[in-house]
Amino acid sequence: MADTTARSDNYEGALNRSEAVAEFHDARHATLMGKVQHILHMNPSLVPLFVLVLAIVTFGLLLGSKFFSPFALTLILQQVQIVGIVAAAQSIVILTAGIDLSVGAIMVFSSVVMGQFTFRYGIPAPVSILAGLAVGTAIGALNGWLVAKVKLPPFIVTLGMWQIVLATNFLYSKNETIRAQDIEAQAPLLQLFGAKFNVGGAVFTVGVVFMLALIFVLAYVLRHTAWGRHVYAVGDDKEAAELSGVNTNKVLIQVYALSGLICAFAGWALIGRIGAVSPTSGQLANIESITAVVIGGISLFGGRGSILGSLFGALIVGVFTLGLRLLGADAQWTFLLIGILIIAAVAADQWIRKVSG
Amino acid sequence: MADTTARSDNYEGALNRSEAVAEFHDARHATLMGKVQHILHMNPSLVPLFVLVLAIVTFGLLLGSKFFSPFALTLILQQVQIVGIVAAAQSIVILTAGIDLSVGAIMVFSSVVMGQFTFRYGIPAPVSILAGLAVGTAIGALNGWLVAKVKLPPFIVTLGMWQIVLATNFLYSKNETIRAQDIEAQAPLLQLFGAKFNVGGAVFTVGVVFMLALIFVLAYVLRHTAWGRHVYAVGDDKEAAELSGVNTNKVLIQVYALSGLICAFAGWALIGRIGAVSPTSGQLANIESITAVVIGGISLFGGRGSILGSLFGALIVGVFTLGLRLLGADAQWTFLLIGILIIAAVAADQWIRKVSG
Amino acid sequence: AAHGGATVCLITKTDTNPFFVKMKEGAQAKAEELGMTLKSFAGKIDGDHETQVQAIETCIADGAKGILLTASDTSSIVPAVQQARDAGILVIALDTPLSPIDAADATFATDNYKAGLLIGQWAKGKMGDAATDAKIATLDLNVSQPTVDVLRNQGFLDGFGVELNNPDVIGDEEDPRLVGSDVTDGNQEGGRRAMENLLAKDPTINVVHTINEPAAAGAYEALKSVGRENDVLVVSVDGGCPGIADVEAGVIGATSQQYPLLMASLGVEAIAKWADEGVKPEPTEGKDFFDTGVALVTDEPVEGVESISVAEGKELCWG
Amino acid sequence: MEPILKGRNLVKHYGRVTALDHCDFDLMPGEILAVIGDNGAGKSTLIKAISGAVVPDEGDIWLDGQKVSFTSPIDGRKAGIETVYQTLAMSPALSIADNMFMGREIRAEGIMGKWFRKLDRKKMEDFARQKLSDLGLMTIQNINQAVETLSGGQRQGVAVARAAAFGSKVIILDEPTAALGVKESRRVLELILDVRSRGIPIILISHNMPHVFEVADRIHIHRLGRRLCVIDPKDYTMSDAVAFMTGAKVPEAVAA
Amino acid sequence: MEPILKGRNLVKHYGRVTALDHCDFDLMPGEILAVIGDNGAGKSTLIKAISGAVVPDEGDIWLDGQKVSFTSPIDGRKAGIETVYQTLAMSPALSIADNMFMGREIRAEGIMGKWFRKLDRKKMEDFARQKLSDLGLMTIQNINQAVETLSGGQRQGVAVARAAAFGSKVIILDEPTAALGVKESRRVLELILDVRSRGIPIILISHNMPHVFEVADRIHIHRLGRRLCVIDPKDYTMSDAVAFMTGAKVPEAVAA
Ligand SMILES: Nc1ncnc2c1ncn2[C@@H]1O[C@H](COP(=O)(O)OP(=O)(O)OP(=O)(O)O)[C@@H](O)[C@H]1O
Ligand SMILES: Nc1ncnc2c1ncn2[C@@H]1O[C@H](COP(=O)(O)OP(=O)(O)OP(=O)(O)O)[C@@H](O)[C@H]1O
Ligand SMILES: O[C@@H]1[C@H](O)[C@H](O)CO[C@H]1O
Ligand SMILES: [Mg+2]
Ligand SMILES: [Mg+2]
Repeated sequence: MADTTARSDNYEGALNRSEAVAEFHDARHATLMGKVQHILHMNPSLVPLFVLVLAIVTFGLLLGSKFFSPFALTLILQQVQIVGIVAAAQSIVILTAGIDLSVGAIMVFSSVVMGQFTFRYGIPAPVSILAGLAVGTAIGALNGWLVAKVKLPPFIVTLGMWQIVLATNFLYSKNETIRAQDIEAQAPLLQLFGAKFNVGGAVFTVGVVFMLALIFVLAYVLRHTAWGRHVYAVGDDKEAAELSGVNTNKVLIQVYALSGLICAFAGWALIGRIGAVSPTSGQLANIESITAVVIGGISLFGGRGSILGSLFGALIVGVFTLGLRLLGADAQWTFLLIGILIIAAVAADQWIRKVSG
Repeated sequence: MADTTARSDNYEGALNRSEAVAEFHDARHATLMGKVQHILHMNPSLVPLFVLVLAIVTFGLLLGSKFFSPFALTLILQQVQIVGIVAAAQSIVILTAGIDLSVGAIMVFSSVVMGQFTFRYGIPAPVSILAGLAVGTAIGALNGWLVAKVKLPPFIVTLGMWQIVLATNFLYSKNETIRAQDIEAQAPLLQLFGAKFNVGGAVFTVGVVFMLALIFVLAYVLRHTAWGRHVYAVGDDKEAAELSGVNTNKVLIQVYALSGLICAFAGWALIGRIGAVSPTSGQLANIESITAVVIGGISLFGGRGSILGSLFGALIVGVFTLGLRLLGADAQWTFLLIGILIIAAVAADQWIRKVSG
Repeated sequence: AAHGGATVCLITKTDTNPFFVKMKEGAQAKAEELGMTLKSFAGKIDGDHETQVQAIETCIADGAKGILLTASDTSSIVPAVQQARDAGILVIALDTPLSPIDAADATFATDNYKAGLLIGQWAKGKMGDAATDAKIATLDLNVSQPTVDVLRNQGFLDGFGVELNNPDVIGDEEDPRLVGSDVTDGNQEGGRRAMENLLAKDPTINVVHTINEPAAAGAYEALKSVGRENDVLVVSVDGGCPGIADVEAGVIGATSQQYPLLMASLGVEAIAKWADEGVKPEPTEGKDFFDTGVALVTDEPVEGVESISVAEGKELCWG
Repeated sequence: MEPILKGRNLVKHYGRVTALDHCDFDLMPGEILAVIGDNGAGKSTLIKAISGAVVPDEGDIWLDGQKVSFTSPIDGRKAGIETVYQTLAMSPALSIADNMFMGREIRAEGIMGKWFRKLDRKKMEDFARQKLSDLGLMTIQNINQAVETLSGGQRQGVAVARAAAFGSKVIILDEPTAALGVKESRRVLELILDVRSRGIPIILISHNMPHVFEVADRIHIHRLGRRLCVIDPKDYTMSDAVAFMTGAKVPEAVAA
Repeated sequence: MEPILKGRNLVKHYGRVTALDHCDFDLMPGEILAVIGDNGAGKSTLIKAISGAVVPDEGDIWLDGQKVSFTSPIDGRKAGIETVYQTLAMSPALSIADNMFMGREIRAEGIMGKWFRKLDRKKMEDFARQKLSDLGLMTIQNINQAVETLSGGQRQGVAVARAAAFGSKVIILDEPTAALGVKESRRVLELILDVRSRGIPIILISHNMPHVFEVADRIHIHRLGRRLCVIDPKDYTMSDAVAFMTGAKVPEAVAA
C-alpha cells in the first residue's frame, strides 16, 4: 500500500516552510480618547478604577474640602475595610464560578468564637484568635468539600451553610454582646485591627492596612503563581482544567477554605472596628461583598476579572454612600441612588469595553 | 483534474448503505430500586417530588393527625402561596441563566400601587389593580431591556433595581400601611386572593388555586410551545441560540417582563394573604424564591430543570418549617435544620442522578 | 388546673435581638413554673411580617391556648390575629400595641413613644440653654421605618422640642438643629458607620439619638475615633444590662429602660388564667393597655424628668 | 450573470487582530463555491459577516442584487441563508429535534396548535430522524437524546442535516465534515451535490482538498484576511491551490 | 513483546447508551497505533478510559505491565500519558502560554520562584511560541491572546503542541487534525513521526484514511463499542478498512 503515502503527498508537497508570520497593520487608536479606551480595554481591572476616580473627582467638585479632605477620604477606607476584606474572600470564590453566601455568617461566628473563648472560658486571647481563625477555615473547607466532592452547587451549599452557621452563632452566643470596654480592659489584642495611626491628617487603621495588603498579596498570587492560574482555569471551564491536569477538587477546597480564613480575619477586624463582639453584626456582608465584586468587573460565571477590581468596587460604593450623605440625601434616597449607581457603574464598564472593542 | 474525484473515491467506494441502526442491549435496571432510580433519572423534576412525599410521610408518622390533617396540609399550601408564585417568576428568569433579585421589591411595590391608587386617589379598585400589574410588568421589562440590550449581568441589574424599587416603595407609600378593615369595607376586590373555600376540611384560597394554575400553565408553555423551548435555548447557550435563529433579546425582555407581571400578581395575592397593604412586606421573597427554585432542581447556570420542581421546592421548605415547628423546634433550631435540609435535599438529588447514571 | 400542659406561643419580631432573647427567657421560665409548654417563633429580620402570620397559623394548627405577640407590622397582622381569636385563642400583644389596640385581647407593653419622649426631654434638660442651637443626629433602625423606629424617633424629637410634621414619618422635620438621620440596622457596625457619615456631614454634632444600645455603642466608637466621645450627648432606648453598663461608663448619657421579662411572664400568667377561668387581663387604669412601664436610667438626673439611678437600673436590667 | 451573493471591501477587526482585510466575495447562482485557506486566514469570519452573525466594520453585501445589512443571524435566516457554523451552534441540553427546529418549530394542527400553540413533537421527531438517516447517522440511538451526549461527529451531522433541510437561498457550511467519519463525510458530499441539483448554491469551507476538488465548481482562495484569487478546479491542481493559499506561489491575476 | 498499554474487557455505559462494550486494546512500544471507526463507535470513550478522564464500569488496564486504575486525568498524566482530547480541553479565557503549561508551570529562578512561587512568564511564552512555530502556526499574532479568540484550527494546534511537548510515555491524539489546514495537518503528521522516532508510542484517532495509512504501524478498527480487529496497513487497502469499520465486510479473524 505504498501508494497511499504518495497519494496524499502529491498536493501537500506544495507546502514549503519559508513563510513569514502574518502581519496586519493597525492604524486605529490614534486619538487620545481612543488611546484611553484602548488602555482600559486591555486592562479591564482599570475600568472600575476609572469609575472610582471619576466619582471622587465629581464629589470633590460638588462638596469641596468637606469631601476632598484626608479625613473624609480615609474615613471611606475605614468604612469599607470589612466589606473589602470579605469581598477579597468572595472574589476568589467567584473566580472559580462559585459564590459564597456564608461569608457574613462565618465572619460573625469567628468573631464570636474569639470573644467567647476569651471571656466565657478564660482562654488567652491569642489562642482564642487562633481558634476563631481555625473555625472559619474549617467551615470554609466544609463548603469546599461539599462543592468539590459531593458536587453540590455552591449557591445551595453556602446558602444552607449561611443558615446553619448563623443559627449556631445565635444559639452559641445566646445573642450576648461582649462590650468594648471589657475587651479593652481584658483582651485588647482582639481590638488590634482597630488601632489607629495618623499620616498627615489621614487616619489609617491596622484593619485598613490589612485589607490593602491582603488584596495586593492575593492579586500577586492569582496572577503570578501556578495556583492562581489554576483558580482561573477551574472557573473558566472546570472540565477542561481537569482534563489538562489541574486537580480541580483540591483547588476548590483550598479556595473555599481560604475564603473561610479570610472571613475569620474579617471577623477579627470587625471586633477592631466596632470595639465589641456582637453576634448580630455582618448581616449584609453577603450582598455587599457580592456587589463590590461585580461592580469590580469579576464575572459571576467565573474565570474572568481581577481581584483589584473588587477593591475598587467596594470603594466605589463607599465613595457614593458618603458622598450622597454629605450632599444631603437621606437614608432612603441614598439607598435608591446606590441602586442606580450599581447599574450605571457596570453599564459604564460595558460601554468602555464595547467602543474600544 | 478528473483524477481527484477518482482518487478520493477509491476507498470511500467501500461504503454501502445496508447497515442497521446500532443496537446495544441493556440488562440493568432490573431491581425495583433500580427501576425507581431509573425513572427518577429520566424525569429529574420527579426528584423534588420524591423528597416532598418522603418529608410529608415522615412528619405524618412523627406528628400524626396534627400534621396529617386536611387543615394542616392545606395550611402549608396557603403558607407557600406567595413564595410559590414568586418562585414561578424566578424560575423562568433562572432558566435563561439569569437571576431576579428584584422580585420581592416588585411584589410589594405593586401591592402598594394597588392600595394607594385606590385609597389615596380614589381610583376604582379594578383600575388600580390593573395599574399595579402594569407597574410590575414595566419594571420587569426595564430589567429585561438592561439585560438584553445594554448587556448588563442580570445579578447587577436586578440588585440595583431591587434597591431602587424598594426605596421608591418606601418613599411613595410614606411607610403607611393600609388597614385590612378599610380594604374590606371599601375595596374588597383587593383581597380577592384571600377568599377561602372549604373542600371537606381542607381550606383553599383563591391565591392557592392561582399559584397551582400559574405553575401548571407555565409548565405547559415551557414544555410544549416554541417560546418555551426558546427560553431553555437562551439559558443553555445564548450565542448558539442566537446563531440558530432565536431572537434572544426579545425572549429575554419578555421573560423579565413576565416575571414582573407574575410578581405583581404575587403582590395582589399578598394583599389577600395578609389582608392589608404593607410596604414592609416581602423583604425575604428573593432568597426564599431562589431557595425554592434551586431545591426544585433548576440549574442556576440556566437551561436545565422544570418549573414544577420549583413548586415542589417551595412545598418542601413549607413542610419542613411547619413540621419542625409542630415538633417543637424553636426558631433558631428550625432555621438551622432548614439549612441542613437545603443541602441534604440537593445532595439526595445528586445521589439519585449519580447511582442511576 | 386546666392550664397544665397547655401550649403557649411566643412570637417575636426577631430572635437575634437580645431584647427578644430575654423576653423568651422570661416566658420560658414562667411557662415551666406553671407546667405549660412554650413554643417560640420569630421573624427572620426586623419587619418580617409574613413569618409572623405563618407563626400564628402554626399555633392555630398546634391547638395553642394563647399567643404572645410582638408584631412587626401592627395593623397588617390584625386579620391573622382575628383568625386566632376566632379559634378560641387568647392573643396578647407584648411590647408593641396593635393598631387598633383592641385587636388583641390584651396588651402588655412599653410605650415606645414615651421611651423616646423621656430621652428627648432629658437631653434637652441636660443641655439647658445650649439646646436652642444643638446639633442633632438621629440614628434610626432601617429604611423601611418600622413602627418602633418611628415612635422612638418622633418621641425623642418631641421631647427635645422639635416641631414634628407628620408624626408617622421620620425625616420630614424642618428644624435647622437637625443635622440628619441615618440607619443602623440596630447593631454596632451600623451605628458606627451612621455616626461617621453624619460627622463627616457636620463635625459639630452634639446630641445623638440612637434606636437602641448596640447602635449607641457603635456611635460611641465613631465619636471616640475623632476624639469627641466626651462632648457629645448620646441617648438610647432598651435598658439591657450591657446598655446600663454603658450608661455607667459614660458611653450613653441616659437610656429608657423597658421590661421584657416582666411583659413575658405577665403574659404567660394571663394565658394560664384564661385557660383556667376564662378571664382576660385588665388594662392599666386610665390606659387602653397594661403598661409594663418605662423608666429613664441615668446618674445625672434632670429636673422635671423622672428617672432612676444606674444602680436601680442594674437591678432591673435584662441582659 | 449576476452573483446571488456579493461582498465588497469587507473589513472586520477584533481588538488588535484584523480578521478581514478589505475582502471581496462572490457566489454565483446554483454553484458550489469552496473557500479554502490557512487556519486563521479569516474564512469563518467572512461567512459570519455574510450570514449576519458578525457585523463587518466596513464593506457592503448584496443578496440577489439587493444591498443587505444583516445585524443578526435571524436576518440572514429570514433572507434564506442557512449556515452550519464551525462551532455548530447547538443548545447542548436540548434534544436533537429541539435543536433542528429551533426558531421554526412546527405547531400541532387544530385548536391545540392554533389557540394553545402546542408543538407537534411527533412530526418534528419523525422529520429529524428521517434527515439523520438520510445522512447515514444510524448510531444515534435516541432522537430525544440531549445534543451534549452525542459524539463529536454525531453532533456535526445534526447541524448539517438542519442546514440542508431548511436552506432556501444559500447554504453555508463551515468545515462540515471536520469531525465526520468516512461514511458520514461521503453522505455529506452527496448531500451537497443533491442540494445543488435542487438549484441552491452552497458555500463550502473545508481543509479537505480531495473533497473540495471533487465537488466545487469554483474555489475562493483566502489568505491573510482577503480573497487572493478564485480558481476553477478543472484548470488547477490541488498542489497549485495549496501553494497559492500558503503563499508559496502567487497566482497570475495577483502577480500581474 | 509486551504491550506498553493494554486494556481488557472495558465497559462504559452512559445512561442507556453503551459506549464501550467489553472492548480490548493493545499499544506496542514505539508504535503508531491508529484507531478508526464510525462516528459514535466509542473511540473517544476508549481513549478517555485509558487516560483516566473516564472511569470504566468494568475492565482492567495495564501500563508497562503494571495494572493501573486511574481515577482522574491527572493520574494518567503523572504516569506519562499525554492526551489531546477531541474537545481540546482548553481554558478559553486564559492565554496560549497559560494553557500550554497548565498544571506544570515553570517557576522563576532564585528567591522569587522559590519563596514567592513566581512563575517565569517569559520562559513559558518563549517556549510556547517556539512549539507553535514548529507546527507552522504562524498566523497567531499574539502569544498572550486568550485561547477563545483563536480560530478553530489555531486552537487545535495549541492543544497538539502541548501534548507533543510534554508526553513522556504515551501520546494520545483524538482527531488532532480535524480542524487543521493542509499545511498544519502535514506538520502534525511530521510531528507524529518525529515523536515516534524519539521512541514514544502514539495513539492516533482519525477519520482521514490517507493520513492513517501513511503513518500508522497498526490500525485498531473500532465498531459498536468494541475492537473489531487490528490490521497492518501494509496488508490491507483503505477500502478494506472502511468496509470493516462500517460493517460491509467482516474481517477473517472475526468471521472465523
Ligand atoms: N471573537 C474573536 N476575538 C478575537 N479574535 C478573533 C475572534 N474570532 C476570530 N479571531 C481572530 O481572527 C482571525 C481569523 O479567524 P477565523 O476564525 O475567521 O479564521 P478561519 O480562517 O476560519 O480559520 P480556521 O480554518 O482555523 O477555522 C484569527 O487570527 C483569530 O484569532
Ligand atoms: N457524556 C455522555 N453522555 C451520554 N452519552 C455519551 C456521552 N459521551 C458519549 N456518549 C455516547 O457514547 C457513544 C460513543 O461516543 P464517543 O464519543 O466515544 O464516539 P466516537 O467514536 O469518539 O465518535 P466520533 O468519531 O464522532 O468522535 C455515542 O453514542 C455517544 O452518544
Ligand atoms: O423594644 C424592642 C427593642 O428595643 C429592640 O431593640 C427593637 O425592637 C423593639 O420592639
Ligand atoms: Mg474557521
Ligand atoms: Mg470521538
